Amino acid sequence: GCGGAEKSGGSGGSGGGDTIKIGANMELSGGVASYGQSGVQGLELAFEEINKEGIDGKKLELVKVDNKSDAAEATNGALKLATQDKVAAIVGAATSTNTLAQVQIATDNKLPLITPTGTNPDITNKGGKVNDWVFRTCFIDPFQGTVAANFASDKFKSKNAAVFIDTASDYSKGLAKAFKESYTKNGGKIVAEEAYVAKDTDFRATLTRIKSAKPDFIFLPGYYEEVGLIVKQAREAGIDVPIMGGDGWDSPKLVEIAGGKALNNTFITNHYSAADKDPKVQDFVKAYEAKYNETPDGFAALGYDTAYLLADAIKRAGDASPEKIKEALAETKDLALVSGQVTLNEQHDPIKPASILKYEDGKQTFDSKVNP
Amino acid sequence: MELIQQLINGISLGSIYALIALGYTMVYGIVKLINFAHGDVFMVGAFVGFYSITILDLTFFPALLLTMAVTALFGVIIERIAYKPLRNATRIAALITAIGVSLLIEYGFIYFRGAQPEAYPADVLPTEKISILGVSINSQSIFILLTSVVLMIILQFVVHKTKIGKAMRAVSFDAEAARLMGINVNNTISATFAIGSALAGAAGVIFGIYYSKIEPLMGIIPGLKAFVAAVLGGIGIIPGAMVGGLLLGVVESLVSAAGYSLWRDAVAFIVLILILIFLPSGLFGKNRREKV
Amino acid sequence: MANNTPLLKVDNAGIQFGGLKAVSGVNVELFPGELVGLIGPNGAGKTTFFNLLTGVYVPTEGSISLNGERLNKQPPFKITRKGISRTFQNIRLFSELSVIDNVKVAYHSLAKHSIPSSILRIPGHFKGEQEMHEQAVEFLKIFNLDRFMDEKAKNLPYGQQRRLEIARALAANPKLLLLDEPAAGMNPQETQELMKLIGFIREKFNLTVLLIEHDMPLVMGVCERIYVLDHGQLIAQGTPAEIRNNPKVIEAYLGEEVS
Amino acid sequence: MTILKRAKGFWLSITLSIILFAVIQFLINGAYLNGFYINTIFFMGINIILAVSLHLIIGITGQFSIGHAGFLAVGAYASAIMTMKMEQPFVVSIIVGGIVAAIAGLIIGIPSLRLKGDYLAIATLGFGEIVRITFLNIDYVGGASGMQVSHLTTWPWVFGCVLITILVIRNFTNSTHGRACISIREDETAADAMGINTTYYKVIAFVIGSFFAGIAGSLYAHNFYIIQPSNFGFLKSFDILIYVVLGGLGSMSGAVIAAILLTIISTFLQDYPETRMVIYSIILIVMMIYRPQGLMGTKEFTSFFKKKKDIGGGPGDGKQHTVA
Amino acid sequence: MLKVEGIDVFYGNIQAIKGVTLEINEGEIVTLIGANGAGKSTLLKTISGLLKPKHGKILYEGKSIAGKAAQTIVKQGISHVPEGRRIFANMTVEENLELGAFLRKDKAGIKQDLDKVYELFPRLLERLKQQAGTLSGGEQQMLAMGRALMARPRLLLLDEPSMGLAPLLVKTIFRIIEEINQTGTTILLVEQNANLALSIADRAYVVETGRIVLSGDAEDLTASEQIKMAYLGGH
Ligand SMILES: Nc1ncnc2c1ncn2[C@@H]1O[C@H](COP(=O)(O)OP(=O)(O)OP(=O)(O)O)[C@@H](O)[C@H]1O
Ligand SMILES: Nc1ncnc2c1ncn2[C@@H]1O[C@H](COP(=O)(O)OP(=O)(O)OP(=O)(O)O)[C@@H](O)[C@H]1O
Ligand SMILES: [Mg+2]
Ligand SMILES: [Mg+2]
Repeated sequence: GCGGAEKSGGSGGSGGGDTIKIGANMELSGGVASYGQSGVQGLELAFEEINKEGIDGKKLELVKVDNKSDAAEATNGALKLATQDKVAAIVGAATSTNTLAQVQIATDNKLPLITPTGTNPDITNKGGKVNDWVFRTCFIDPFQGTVAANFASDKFKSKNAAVFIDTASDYSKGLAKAFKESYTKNGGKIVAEEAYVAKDTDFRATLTRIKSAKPDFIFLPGYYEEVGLIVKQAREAGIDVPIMGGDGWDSPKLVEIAGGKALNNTFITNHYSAADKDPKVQDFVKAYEAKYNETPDGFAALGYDTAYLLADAIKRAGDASPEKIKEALAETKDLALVSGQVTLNEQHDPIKPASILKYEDGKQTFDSKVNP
Repeated sequence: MELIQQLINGISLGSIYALIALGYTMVYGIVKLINFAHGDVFMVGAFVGFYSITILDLTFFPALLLTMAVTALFGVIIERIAYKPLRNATRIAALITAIGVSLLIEYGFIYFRGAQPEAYPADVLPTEKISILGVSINSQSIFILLTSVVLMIILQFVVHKTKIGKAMRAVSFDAEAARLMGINVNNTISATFAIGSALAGAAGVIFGIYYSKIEPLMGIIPGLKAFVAAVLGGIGIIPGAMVGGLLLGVVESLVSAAGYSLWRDAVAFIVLILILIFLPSGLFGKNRREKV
Repeated sequence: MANNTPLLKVDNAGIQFGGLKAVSGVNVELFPGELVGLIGPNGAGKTTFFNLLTGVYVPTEGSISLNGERLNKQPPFKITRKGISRTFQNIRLFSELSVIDNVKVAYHSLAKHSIPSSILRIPGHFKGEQEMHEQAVEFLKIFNLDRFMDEKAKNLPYGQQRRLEIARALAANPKLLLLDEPAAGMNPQETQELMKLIGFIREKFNLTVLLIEHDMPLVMGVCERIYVLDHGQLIAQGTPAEIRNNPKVIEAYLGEEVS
Repeated sequence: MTILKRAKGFWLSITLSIILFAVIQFLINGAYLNGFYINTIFFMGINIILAVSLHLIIGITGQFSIGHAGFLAVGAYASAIMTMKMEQPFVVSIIVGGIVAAIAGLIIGIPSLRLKGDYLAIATLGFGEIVRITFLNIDYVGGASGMQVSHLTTWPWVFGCVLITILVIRNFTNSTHGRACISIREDETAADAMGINTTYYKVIAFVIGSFFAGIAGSLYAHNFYIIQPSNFGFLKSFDILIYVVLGGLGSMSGAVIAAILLTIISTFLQDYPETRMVIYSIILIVMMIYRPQGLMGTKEFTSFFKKKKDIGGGPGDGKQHTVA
Repeated sequence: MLKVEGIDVFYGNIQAIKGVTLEINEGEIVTLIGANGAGKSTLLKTISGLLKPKHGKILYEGKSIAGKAAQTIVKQGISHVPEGRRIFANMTVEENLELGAFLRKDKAGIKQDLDKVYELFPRLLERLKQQAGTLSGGEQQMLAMGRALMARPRLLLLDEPSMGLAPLLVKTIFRIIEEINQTGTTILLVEQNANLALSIADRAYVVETGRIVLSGDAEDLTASEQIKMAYLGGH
């Protein structure tokens, strides 16, 4: 092969000038483009707001790369942001795998990497060792799964649960694992364990199987696109038992896809609810709707929060060098975000309370709050 | 009982595949082009239907007809711009263009409206849950099955009995000889694309109503499945696409029913390969040895 | 024809397509060095008979043997390697390959260098390729095609393509050469040249030739014996003179007189 | 005579390659190239290997295979298991990656003996999907989440593998064995009638092609930190197919040039994340409309320098035309 | 009836026809003879609109048809039976014949012409429902001619109708060509079998490498030594 692309490296460093470059390495095309796009929209909205005042007179500049929902492209994109654009920090990616593909590059190039929605524990912590440069804004999986299991056992006295997971998603698998552990510890039995892959549309065959296992509760940790279809088809198949999921459900689209009636008797754990009366949440939802003409989903909310998490760290660091930002990020404490009060623990994972929400005729209603 | 329920699940899934595969196999049979953009025309149809129902406030049938008209036109435009210049190129070159067109439709669509899904309103077509002896059938799936059977019959009739159908088959077999019969080759091919794309559009609307969720990349997998169904039944053979689609649906359902839902597509492909090994031109393809 | 053991012996051979008996109960014997014609109406099964001999179709009845060795169910490439080579009714050259490469392909089965030797480019490869090249040039010279050596086969004029097909068939080193309507589409002038060429190569390569043709002057002019097929069955065989006057042949094939 | 001349050309290209190798190595050592460019060059190398290996199957032998990502996946996973689970050195993992993929090629080569054209295409596509789904369901390699792999791919490895791939496939093609494969592409019945063991050569083409796809898989796995089944879907196969067709079916240099060009375009488009796929697809369509025969047609790069043509030429007979 | 004046036809950069001029009168049988690749088929394709001439005029009944689309030319009464028959092998005999009348709307006339075709070719009537691809070579040639006649042409272009046919069939086909001519159809016939062609033709043109090198009455040309040597096999 012959090279032809060797230009000399990009100009401009992260420290100089009056802008701070932040990279976003997200899924803008490919299989899970909708997740990445929501995340970026959240980020962009937050950047706009932050830049109204700036941070110590500096503005944030977002440099986006598209990783095509592909790990190889994510590596490539991270390298571009690190060595070409010389950003001060990278936000990304929306999914765990594409985040994992960037961890080593962030570490090698000494750049903070924050994933808004990558929930795999390995991202921040590999083999018992914390990844110094890597942070996240979302829950890690075990918490939500445990909350759901306890809810099933306590509220419904459920003894025979079914679990239906998205195998393409670490998030879904992580939640399910925690659910199963706590649920069996509570004395329940998992009577059916089924799986699907993101982007499937027809779940009737598997639901028929679940139905014949006669569960009294179904745990369905997945994202709203499939969950909506599953709940709809489950109700059509005559499965009337309570169904519960996590924050991946949270989107007004869920109600549109499944229909309000099908969603009756379903529950989710969430750190945020678009219906939440909290003014912080309401302001965000309004601003988002005004800018994009759609209601934000969880990916958008966490993208938005990630921008504020970063801005807060830069402000506290008083200096936009990656090293300082990293140190400040690790010390994040009681930061009020749309998704709740966030404190990063020593694993670089946020600790925040969860709410349990219930769907009633297409509306989310508050059920209860659980602290970690 | 569960087995019967699963067979019914499979048939309703399969009739969706069949619906998409009908237009696919027609274009494929006549134009000899693997039109990878067919799945994307299907997607466009789903969105056109969605907008005509939600924005234009149309009811089901007008929305369906409008969609079919729009996608027919869309198909013809695609053909004229992207495929016509490649009439004399190799098939594989045309295939690459089709892949390009497919990507362009998907990402052009995402560029203009984002990748987020949309949901069809629930009340476009009445849904009735029919239960017989513990087996439940959704009235919509009966509707879909009937629609695909009717479309299959119409299509078969059009291609085999009408003048335009004969012109299509003549062009497909030998375009130059067809010109000597006085057939306008360009118009005939456009008509083929128009019919195929209208069918894809119709499938899109029906899919949208049945599953409610639509999104810009929704055409990829059904498009692939329809291609598989078309090949399984024998390229260009209209009843073959129908049977191929149903078979695919049933196989997938039975695999899921056995608890191997994650292996579903793999098993479907294994069945496909095995069938092809024994019937190298598909289920209904005439296994005609090349005359030397 | 001094030799009395047949080179090719076809015993009751036949094939059926669906309900159609394209060839049935055909007995043919060819002796070394003979030039034999095979004629018959369109659709009589002549080409199909060639396909049976070369393994393109597997006979549903009867047997075919070459030098006493049964050929039934052998794949075509093995039959070719045993010594039957052919041309096609519709020219089937490797159209994107050069003229000389077309010939080299046929010579392939005689090549001695292996895939590893070619990949590693050890001397065996060069020796093998060189030998092949020389042989191929040899064949092309005989057919006066060497001037087109590096031209793509599809760019040759029609008549030359027909000749190249024969050259290619010869390069496979056959004992029996099957020619399927080599003169089709040629004008009488070209046909005469072809006639001479066929005679020449038979002598030079010591071949047995079986020839399908509708051009009666050609067939009657060069063949020593003729078989006549009709509806898949042999209806006559004999010398050109016998065939010319056979009433069955006249009725089925020739019409009142031969032009 | 001709041998001497060929040998001269051979040594010239070897010298050029060594210079290219040294220059890039120097740029990397001296940190003149940033990580992004280095990575792009590696990616280019991997794509070249993929393109050239598929070129042997489609461009030379005429077997319409659109499941090449399956072989890439097999090589990637096999080699990753070698280094990550068996603690073998990288070189062993590369070889194992190639061999395991070659075995997969042998298996998929078998249906190809009965199937032709589009029927073969869908079977190979199905094979690629079966491979992907199989890895999806094996927890040992991380299932859908994928498998984390150390970064071991370096410039000498990439360069060496590209060079070997090109040499082996070029040497194979420019020999009687390559001609046998081309004759199958041109007219299988006639090839058979000329004494070519078509079965054998079709399988050989699949085996060699998939062997190198497996090598590419090893480099791929050890370059991108993580592999997951979704990296190897049918869209990846299409990417490889595009290199081969866009370069010019039957032209190895075309495949190489297209792989380089499209990698560069794709990298360049990183700067336009929202429109990159739109631009990419338009480029693809426009290129095909204006050069349906591919960038190089059926020519080889070398044919611009010497009078005598390399054997090759692409499939392009009337039988393959679409009406559309 | 048809006048071709100084046409040049190219395939890409290759010129296949170089300034050809010829003329066909109503009711004639005119034959074109010449070696392989002389350009005979190219000339027919140009007249029937499959190819466009780069220069020159083609006048049919006084009107220019050069460069017009094939379907317009068929409509005006020129039918072309191409080299190699080119029947639609995947369709039945009947469908092939129907396609021949593709542009016509007069049901009664079509019926009438069908009967006429069956009268000329009784074999086709026997095999109406058979797939055309399974016909024998001679039957396929009959079908190709019958199909062309269904357009009710006034000028019929025939490209090598005897190619690959058994001697008996060649005779039949030539007899039919004469019959067709006698019912009032003008014929332009391309043949390798020059002896036979000249025997039924009124006039002939000799084509060599894209040019007309000789023309005249069929009888005169048959007698010409030059023609005998080059095209009639020298005896
Ligand atoms: N693969 C096939 N499938 C079905 N029928 C076939 C096949 N090959 C040949 N036939 C039929 O077998 C018969 C004999 O055909 P064949 O080609 O051998 O005739 P032929 O004697 O060579 O005629 P021609 O002189 O026209 O070439 C025909 O009726 C033909 O249609
Ligand atoms: N599609 C084509 N592309 C390029 N050249 C062509 C094409 N068709 C014909 N030619 C060339 O044009 C010339 C005239 O060909 P044409 O087919 O008209 O000859 P012909 O007199 O009909 O010969 P034949 O007796 O073989 O039918 C030949 O040199 C031929 O190679
Ligand atoms: Mg024959
Ligand atoms: Mg001709």
